[in-house]
Amino acid sequence: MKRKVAIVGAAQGKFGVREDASHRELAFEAVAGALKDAGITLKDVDSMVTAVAADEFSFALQPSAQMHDYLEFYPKANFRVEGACASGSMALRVGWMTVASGLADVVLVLGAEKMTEVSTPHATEIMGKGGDAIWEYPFGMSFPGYYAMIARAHMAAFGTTEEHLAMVAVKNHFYGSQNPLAHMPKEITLEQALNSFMVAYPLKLYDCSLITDGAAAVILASADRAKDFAKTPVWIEGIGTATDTMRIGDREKIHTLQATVVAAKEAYQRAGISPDEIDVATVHDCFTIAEICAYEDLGFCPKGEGGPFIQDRQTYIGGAIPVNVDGGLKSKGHPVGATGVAMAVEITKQLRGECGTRQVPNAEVGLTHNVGGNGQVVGVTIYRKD
Amino acid sequence: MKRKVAIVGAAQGKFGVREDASHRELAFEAVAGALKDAGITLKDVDSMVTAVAADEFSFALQPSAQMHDYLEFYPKANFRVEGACASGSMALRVGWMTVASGLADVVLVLGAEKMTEVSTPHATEIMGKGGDAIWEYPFGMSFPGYYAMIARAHMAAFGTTEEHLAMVAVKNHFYGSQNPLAHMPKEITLEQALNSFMVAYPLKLYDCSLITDGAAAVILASADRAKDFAKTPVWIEGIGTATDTMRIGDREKIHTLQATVVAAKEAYQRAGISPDEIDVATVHDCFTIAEICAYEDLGFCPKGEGGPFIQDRQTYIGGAIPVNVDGGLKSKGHPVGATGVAMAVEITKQLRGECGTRQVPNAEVGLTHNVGGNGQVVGVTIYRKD
Amino acid sequence: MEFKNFSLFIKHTKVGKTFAEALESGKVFGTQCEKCGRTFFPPRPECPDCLEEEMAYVEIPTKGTLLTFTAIFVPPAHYGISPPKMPFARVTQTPCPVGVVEVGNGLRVMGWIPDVDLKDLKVGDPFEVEARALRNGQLTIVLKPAGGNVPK
Amino acid sequence: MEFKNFSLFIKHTKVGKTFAEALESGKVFGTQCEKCGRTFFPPRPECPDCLEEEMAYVEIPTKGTLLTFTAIFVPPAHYGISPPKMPFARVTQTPCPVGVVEVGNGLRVMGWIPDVDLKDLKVGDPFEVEARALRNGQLTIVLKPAGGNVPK
Ligand SMILES: [Zn+2]
Ligand SMILES: [Zn+2]
Repeated sequence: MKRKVAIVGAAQGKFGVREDASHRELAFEAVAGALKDAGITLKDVDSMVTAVAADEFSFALQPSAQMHDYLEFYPKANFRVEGACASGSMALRVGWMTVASGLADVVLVLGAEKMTEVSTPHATEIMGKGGDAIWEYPFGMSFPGYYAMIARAHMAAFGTTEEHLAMVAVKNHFYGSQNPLAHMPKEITLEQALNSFMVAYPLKLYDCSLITDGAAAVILASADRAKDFAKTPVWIEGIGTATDTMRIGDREKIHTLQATVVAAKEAYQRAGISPDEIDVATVHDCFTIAEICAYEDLGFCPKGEGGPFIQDRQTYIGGAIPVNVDGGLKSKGHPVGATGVAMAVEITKQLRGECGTRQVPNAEVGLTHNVGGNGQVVGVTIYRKD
Repeated sequence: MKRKVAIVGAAQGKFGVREDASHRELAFEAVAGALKDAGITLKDVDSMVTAVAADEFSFALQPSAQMHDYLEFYPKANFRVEGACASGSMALRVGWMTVASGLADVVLVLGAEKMTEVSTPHATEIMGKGGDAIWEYPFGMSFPGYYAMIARAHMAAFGTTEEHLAMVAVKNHFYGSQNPLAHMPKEITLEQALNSFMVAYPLKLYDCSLITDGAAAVILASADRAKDFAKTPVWIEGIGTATDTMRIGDREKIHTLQATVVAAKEAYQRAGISPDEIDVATVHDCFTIAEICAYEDLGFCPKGEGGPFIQDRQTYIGGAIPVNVDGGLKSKGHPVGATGVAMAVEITKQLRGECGTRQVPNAEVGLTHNVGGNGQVVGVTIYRKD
Repeated sequence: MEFKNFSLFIKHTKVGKTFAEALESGKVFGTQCEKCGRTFFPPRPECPDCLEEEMAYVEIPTKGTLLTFTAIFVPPAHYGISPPKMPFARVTQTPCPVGVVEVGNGLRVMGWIPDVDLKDLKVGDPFEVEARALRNGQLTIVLKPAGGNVPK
Repeated sequence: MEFKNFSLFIKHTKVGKTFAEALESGKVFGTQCEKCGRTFFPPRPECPDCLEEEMAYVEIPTKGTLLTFTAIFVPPAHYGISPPKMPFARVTQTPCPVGVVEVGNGLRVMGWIPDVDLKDLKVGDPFEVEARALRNGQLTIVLKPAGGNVPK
């Protein structure tokens, strides 16, 4: 029934505090890069999907219209897909469906967010409303606050330590320092991480991802068309999507992102593989605790052993499974609507062997894991080199 | 390649200034109605898509998460689709793709907007940013303002009059008065319309749709499953989606919604029919001029003859093609994210023959036309009774 | 008082008035489905299992255990402080911890944890839930260590 | 001056500084692709046809015709008036019309139409585009009937 779908073009723009560029200008950089990567122009693209997380960041009722206008993609189809910080993966899912359902053969999936036009307290409010605006935001909950609650529960249940969290930050900054498109491409020490200022107890500055501007784009094609492009296709083998309760307190196990567990199960099943067959993964490390939960909830290590797993350097290149060797959200940055698409770009480039000093040798199967809010929606996608 | 997709359940909640209910409570009413209509529970639904137009109306970063949480639909998939006032039709498109691609067999498509928590000037700002926030909003442009510019261009090109516009309002209020779920279910006279206060020259109060709270839901099923439900399936025969420039001034012909022309052509082609085969239509009358443009751009009458077309009562029941006999956005109300889904509900009920005094006799083929912003994205969908 | 005294943003909800009035009178209300008996917190006017609006307001249990907590040092717009007006001065806000308590029946309640040092909080500790009307008109929920002497 | 003096919300864009400075000095800038020669208004730093950032700033033509117009009697938050403080009083704002002028090369320019009665405006009339710095610091664009004596 389903048609096979490949990624045939991929690019990420420079992430950072991009005071030099508007939302649409950031998008243009990424799309131009993806088109050049695929060796095509927009005339060859049939349809488009745009991921943007927040109207309030972009001062737009319909941010996707800015994009198809600025690219002069009209009159072809485009609209916005949103799943908070998982918007990019939801757009990838819709792009995949567009090809798989036969509506189009070549589809552009764009993710872009411009987060620094607003003040930091306002950005903190916008992200805080990623929780329940009625029943949680009145208690002053911020985005780091939700993950702090996950961290506290994880620590109580499994003995995870602040050092374990800091080790994730050190790894991701180590790899981010090798990624010229990263927001903060610099190494940090364990001491720096542990001594940084408190954001939401017990999460400190270096446990948190950044407020970042940026964009990323991929071009999808049907199996019939995938050979027509410049680069080797990377196939989307399995997509999983799952949801969880709005309120963090309502979850049976606060230390587990159940939507990750369910989405991963679906993705593995559709791809017909198990977690130990993954060669390289990008997981949603919006906070260091989130990466530790991801190790466990994706099945890379048993539940509760995420702390020792990073301590043993199992997620460095050369370990059991290299994770976030692009720097992750932590060091590469987290322009929320772009993040899921940027993960797909990284895995595409890893499977093609284009990642230089941070290339995972002989990577053939990759995984992206993208979380919306504090787990309300999760997308897991599995990719394989042709 | 494609799987056939049917609507097997449909419901709209009461539209209006719903100060009694929250966004999620409005959604619940519509979903409970659609489930009862289909004779199923949420356990029978595999996947969900939520249309909400504006974060700023709902004070939420991820309004769709409120919905799957409140319905306890987790851990099954749900995310948000947005195309401004066409969000509902874009969600219907994604719901269709979810079934057609084989990802799921039974899909809930929800549209909901809660517009009256914010003040009217703030609502006017939010909708005004449906135009270009950088290059148009600084000139004080409001949503009625954009359509006023379309009206002025239409009048200059074709001699369309303020009376023609008012006739659309009179028709839609006539039918809306027969729709108990309408926001303003009362008849108006031509004089009332012509003498109402100016909103954006030449559009007056009764040329404008309302600021409305409301929700609507449909349940889609694959052909294999469509027979399992309580009601006769209504088949989605063709979907068309197209876009246009962000800025109204950039369009070659300001009096034409080119995205409607292109989306309609695609929908007619996919359904294999021509405009004169449509028995009943809901078109996007966010303003009276928009309905006149829709007559023309959908091919119900030649370009420029929309004014005389309503003057001749061709869009009343008994005319060439009954349009918006549910009251339209004008009288039924326009909760922006819900509108496209509510249109699909109306056509489903018309094709089933459930519309009482405003039933179009022997309706077998229906059309919905849903515009985002002032034409930046348009969805046209064609339906046929089993 | 209005629901907005509790919710900050939202005025309109079917359960707001009753919930706010209960908070004002010192009670935390949930709802219970009159068909299937299931209880809900936060309160809601319809049962997602029965798809019906036959609900009664009930006081939720107040005794439970602390599931998790935090304290937000970098708060969102509504709870931040302004920069100091005095040159070279520094302003520091000590945040009030926030936690989630499980009170039985699967009900979880978020609330402020005033007058307790962050370092003294432990997941699993016995806690009590209490409605509270603040002097500034805000209605809210506080969580107190069980048996502790927390001044009002 | 900053681009935000023109744009209200947006500070960050590759073309903002040059565009705002041009407005301040009485010029309306577009951009032109150095590869294919296509001109753009609003200005943009890259050509969507060539996918390159090789653009030069150019003054756009200022003479053209009025394509459409309106006047917004119910304005959005930024342009509304406050309710009167005097009891029983009424406050009325007469809005300034807004229009779109085509200046050739397919370029369309939105701007205010000050000091002209709404009833005197006609689609197709000859118009001129002018940069304007307002007393309150706002930078904007005005559209003037060609040959008309519109006071500054
Ligand atoms: Zn029940
Ligand atoms: Zn060029």
